[in-house]
Amino acid sequence: MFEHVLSVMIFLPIVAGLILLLTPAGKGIARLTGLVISFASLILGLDIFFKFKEQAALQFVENVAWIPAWGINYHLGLDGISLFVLLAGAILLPMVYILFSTKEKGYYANLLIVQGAMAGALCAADMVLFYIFWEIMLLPIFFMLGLYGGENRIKATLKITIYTIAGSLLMLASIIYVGVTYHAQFGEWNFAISQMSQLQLAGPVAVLAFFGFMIAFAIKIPLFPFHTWLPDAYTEAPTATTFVLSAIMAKIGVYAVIRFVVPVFDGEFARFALLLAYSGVIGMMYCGITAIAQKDIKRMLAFSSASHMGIIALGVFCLNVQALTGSIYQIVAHATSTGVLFLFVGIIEDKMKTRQIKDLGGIAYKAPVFAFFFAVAMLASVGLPGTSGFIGEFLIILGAIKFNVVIGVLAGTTLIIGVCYMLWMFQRVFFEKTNDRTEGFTDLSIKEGLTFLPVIVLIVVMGLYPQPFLSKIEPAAQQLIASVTKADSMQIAQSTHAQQSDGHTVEKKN
Amino acid sequence: MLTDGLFILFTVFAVTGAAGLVLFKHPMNGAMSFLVTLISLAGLYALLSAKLIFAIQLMVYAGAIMSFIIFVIMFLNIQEEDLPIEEGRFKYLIGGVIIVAPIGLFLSRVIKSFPGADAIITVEGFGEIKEVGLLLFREWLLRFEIVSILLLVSLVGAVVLAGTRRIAK
Amino acid sequence: MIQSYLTVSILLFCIGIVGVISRRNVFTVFMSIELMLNAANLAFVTFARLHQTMDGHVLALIVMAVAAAEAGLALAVVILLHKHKGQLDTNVFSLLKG
Amino acid sequence: MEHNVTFLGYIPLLPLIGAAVLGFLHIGTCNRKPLNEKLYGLIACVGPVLAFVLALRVFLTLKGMPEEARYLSQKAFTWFQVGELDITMGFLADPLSSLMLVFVTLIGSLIHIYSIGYMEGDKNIGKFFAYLNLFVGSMLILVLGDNPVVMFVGWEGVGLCSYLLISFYSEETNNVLAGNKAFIVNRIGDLGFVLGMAFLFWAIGAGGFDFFSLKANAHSLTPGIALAVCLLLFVGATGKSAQIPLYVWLPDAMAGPTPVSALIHAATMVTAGVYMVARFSFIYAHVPVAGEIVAWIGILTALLAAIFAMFQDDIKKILAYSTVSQLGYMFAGVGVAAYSAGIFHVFTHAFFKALLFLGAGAIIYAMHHEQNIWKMGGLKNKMPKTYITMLIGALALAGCPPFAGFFSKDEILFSTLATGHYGIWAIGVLVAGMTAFYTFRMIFVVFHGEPRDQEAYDHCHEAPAVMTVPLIILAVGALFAGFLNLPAIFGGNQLVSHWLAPSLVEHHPHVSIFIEIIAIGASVAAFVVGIRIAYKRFAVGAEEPQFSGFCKFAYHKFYIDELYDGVFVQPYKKIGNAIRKTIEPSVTDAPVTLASKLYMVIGTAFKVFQVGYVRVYAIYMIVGLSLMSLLLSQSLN
Repeated sequence: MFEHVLSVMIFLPIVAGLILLLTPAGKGIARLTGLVISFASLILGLDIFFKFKEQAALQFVENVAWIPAWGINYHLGLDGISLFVLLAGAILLPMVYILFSTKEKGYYANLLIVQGAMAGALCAADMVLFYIFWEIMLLPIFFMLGLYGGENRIKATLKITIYTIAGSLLMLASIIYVGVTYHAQFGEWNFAISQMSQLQLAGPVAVLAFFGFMIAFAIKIPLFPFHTWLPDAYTEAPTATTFVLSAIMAKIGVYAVIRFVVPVFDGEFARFALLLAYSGVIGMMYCGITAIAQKDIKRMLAFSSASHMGIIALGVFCLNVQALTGSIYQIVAHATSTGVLFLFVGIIEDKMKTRQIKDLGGIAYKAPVFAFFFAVAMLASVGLPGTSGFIGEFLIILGAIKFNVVIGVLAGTTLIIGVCYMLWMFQRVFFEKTNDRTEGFTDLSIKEGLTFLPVIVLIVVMGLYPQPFLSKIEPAAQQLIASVTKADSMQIAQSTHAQQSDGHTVEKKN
Repeated sequence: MLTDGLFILFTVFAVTGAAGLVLFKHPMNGAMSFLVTLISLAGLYALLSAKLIFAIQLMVYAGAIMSFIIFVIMFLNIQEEDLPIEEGRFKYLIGGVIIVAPIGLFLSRVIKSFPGADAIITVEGFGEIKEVGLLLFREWLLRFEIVSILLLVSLVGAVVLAGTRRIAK
Repeated sequence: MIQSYLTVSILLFCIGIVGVISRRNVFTVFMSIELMLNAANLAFVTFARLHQTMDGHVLALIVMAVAAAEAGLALAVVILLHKHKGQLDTNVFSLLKG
Repeated sequence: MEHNVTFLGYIPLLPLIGAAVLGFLHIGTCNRKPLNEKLYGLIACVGPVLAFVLALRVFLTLKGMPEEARYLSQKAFTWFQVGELDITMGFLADPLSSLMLVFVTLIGSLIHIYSIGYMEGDKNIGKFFAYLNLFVGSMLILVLGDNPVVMFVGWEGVGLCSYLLISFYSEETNNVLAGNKAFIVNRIGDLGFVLGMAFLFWAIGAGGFDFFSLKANAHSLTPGIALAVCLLLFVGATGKSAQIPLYVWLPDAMAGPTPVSALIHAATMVTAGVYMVARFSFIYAHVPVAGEIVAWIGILTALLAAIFAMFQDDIKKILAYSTVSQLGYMFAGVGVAAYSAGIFHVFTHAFFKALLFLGAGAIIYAMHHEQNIWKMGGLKNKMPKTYITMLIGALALAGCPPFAGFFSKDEILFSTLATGHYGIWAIGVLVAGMTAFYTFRMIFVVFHGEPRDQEAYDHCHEAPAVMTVPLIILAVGALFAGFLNLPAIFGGNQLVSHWLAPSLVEHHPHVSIFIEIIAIGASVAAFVVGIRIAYKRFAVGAEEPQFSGFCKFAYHKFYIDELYDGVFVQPYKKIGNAIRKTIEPSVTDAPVTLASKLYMVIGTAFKVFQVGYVRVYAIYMIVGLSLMSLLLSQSLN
């Protein structure tokens, strides 16, 4: 269609959001603007999806010099990995504007800005550009959480601020280190990600820089033990913010690991993969077990989300193409299922004025459509075959077994842990007897039903016919794995005479 | 030799006056002592061939500002019992001297690096009203105007601060 | 010669500092500040002589104007404080306490 | 003969479409004006019946093929393909799956018809039939899957339906809890299945992951991996087929409507584990140790469940434990590599156990949802058709020759004896006696003697034809199904075993006829002894007994449910609560709390300097200047 499609996807929402904030527009206009622009993004996203070729290389590239003295470029591009995260956001965000029609102007404006910034972070092919979008992405979240959140919003905002700022600064330091190293090795300034894989990084500083990146992304994902901001933030944030945080922003953390850490720090990544994998799998189990004890549905879903993010991150750390592909697939699957679940909880909260599980019950009799949709999303989230959740989880477990048997078996327990808390919650909210409060629960209106229907259908379609998606992901995943295993074998070759006992190197069975 | 003699004279007066300012308990005495310093400084300016500054120092500083200060002191009609009780005044002063001494020593060591010789005046009309005026209104015009705004602001500020009660009535 | 004038300037300046930090009488403190300004003026004029330019004189003029403005404001504040507290002790005014 | 066909996919698809249609109709109308119940029943029956017709077609097509090339397959589409992993959504019909196919669709159809009568008047009948159709579809996917992953889809699908149907009466907390229990326990098994698949894939999956390729490559498995795969898959089987230690969900699953218990929890779903082990016989045949473990766990489950069944007083619970016990037999059979015997028992068991459950359903229906056998009695006069059919079922279950159960059970016991597993055989014979005992305890208490609850007895009536006709059809099956695999000693030629032979990897040991006679004699003797004790104790005027000692212990099922609750469930919840109450706020929050505390401490420390006197601030400044001067003087020289 036209060549600056990515820039349009980034800046259309940002500019619209800023204009809304600066002008005295009313709520209605703000919502309408958001709706129109998010639909425009959706159409652009679908257009990109269908034009996307099944290759590993970056596509839709835009590259303009920005700060030439430092080699910083306005460099955008998409590959199979970022495409799906971008698409998930484009598909899911219009729902927010349709479903939540009575919010403040700033709510919609911030949502627009965050949408554009997320697209920017996903498309950025330059580290500095990525960092800038990464930071912009956080600002609207602070405002939405701090202004429109629940009772303990200030505490939650403070917590997320401390955490993410700490992470961001570490990442900035690491970016600068990488840039300086590039300058030292190649004699010119450059921050393009594609160039960084040529770097020879070694020594303790490289390890520090690696952990700088990893901690920043681990906070965002969030990986155990950096997850503590998540329950508070997810619970206190207004529904749309929780939705954005869980469905897309957390995924950008995983995406960033794949995009930045894996190619640049291939050696370090392979060395610490086992440690990180344990972190992912322990986080999965820990958050899953914690979820069962929660009394608030939203908080329970927050822990559930963290639990799933642990398994998604694990897929990245397993260093094989099945797990990595599964991980990226699961990103989209989880975005749809958990995102929709958070929206459902938002609807329950709007209707019942409570999120406490004990105050609910018997909703299924009053609202069969709602219960059916909720059940489909829930089953996708627990990975039932035939829904989108299964493909990703299966591939990740398969890859994890290859990577390390213990990790694989532990990762498999997600099958059990997930159903425990989900079914118990479903029982207490949707089954059992109705009470005075839920007696008045009304089913989804036709508008709401039609809003959710495409996503529910997508969940099932992605479970039954995932191949069109997988074939777009796989080439990029293959390329990444090839680069890591190459570095890995190089490292092994180097360490043959020096130290054989480096237990962190990947255990290979094939 | 006359200039040297005058220099020593003015210096002694200036320093003594300054010391008096710090040492006298009553501000009125201090103000009088400070006046001596200001006049001596005017003398020093004259010795440095700064004719305009000499005049302004005498008229504006020693004349206007000091009389303003003295006027306020007298206006407040300060009695002995109104004064703050400064029991250990001299102890504090000695402490102050000890703290400040390194600064003075350091600065005096810096000065040693300057040329010690008498700077002979080569510029035509150095320090004359006309020359300084030309400089002031040509190269320093903008800053001069800013100072005038500052004065205006302080005027308004003073009125607002000190005149609150009257305006309120 | 230049060194001698600068030495005088330093001496006056240091006396000014001592006055500011060891006295509690508002007027004395205020006049000590004026003393420091004058010491600076002397340095300006001395350097003007050293460099054979009259910019130092202009600066001295400006300093005097600022001193006048400061005197106007500061005395207004002193009057106000005296009205409020009936005191001239700087230790009475501790609004900045954390 | 062409192997690739296009109609296999329709077999599961038809019930699934039925489920979708019913589901939409139900959701669309349930809170407004409900549709006619008969309409739901009619739509529901279409899918399974058509599937049955197709299944027969498959069966006949296979029959017309040469014995060694009997298979049909359909590769619908590439499901997912990543790296060397290539999973096709494909279906496979070979003798093994065609046998399963025929009886699943047959019994499924019968139970659908029966349900029209049983579920009459329930306002959620649409939902019920939707789930039931979904179940049949999933079960057919399980049976037809041409690779383990497709099989797993059905595997989990039937688990989901089981959950939905157990908690069908979802207003009662206990029913939903039973459903949760079933799903979660099944999930534990599914973990084993997934892990088994993963191991299998990384060992030999690169050459193709469908059953044909796996069978061809099975010889290259190392013994260790093969054992691991077998045991992990068997964990899956114990979950689905209710074996030790994961059998606990099945008795609770009786909370669902009775047709569900008959279809899912007796005839079809629970036998999926046996089917799966038979399906993977090409691996199990390589690892005798795995077979030993399977057989021992099977026979111990059979013993344990039989003990429990002897002391139950809920008619459905008796049948549930009996199912667990019979499943144990089947595993004992497949464990000693007598796969066709195990599958044959699956086949016959489906008839007589479905018959017994449906009969029990008819009684419960007639007694207005009374399930305690000690509230019944003398019902044979009121419900003669039910009585006769249930008696046939009971005789088949108890192993009375020449009913179906006798031949299949005897085949298993004979195989254990023939392969030298005397311990298993001895327990098997013991369990056969116990089976006869508890089955006839139930029959005598329910149908014979005097009515114990006169009022209920008076209101009791025979079930309508829509319920009794399926009973009669199943009774015919229970009577004659056994003859399909008549062993040579009775002049038969083991039709089923020969039919299944191409799908399985098994060796028939040649043993003397003497051993065969011993096996048959012991089985018959056990049956006679069991039924005799039951007759003596319960035929006339037995009252609800009070248990003590071991009996009480067995009546409470050895407190195993309580044990699991105490060892797994409660600690799990406790850990969760502990994390929520203590670890989350105090441990993982520590970095944030510490950071804020640190700032507070530093702030408070610096607050000391903020005395508020401007003079003091000036002093700070001057002191700093002074120190700087000192420092700078050093460098001035």
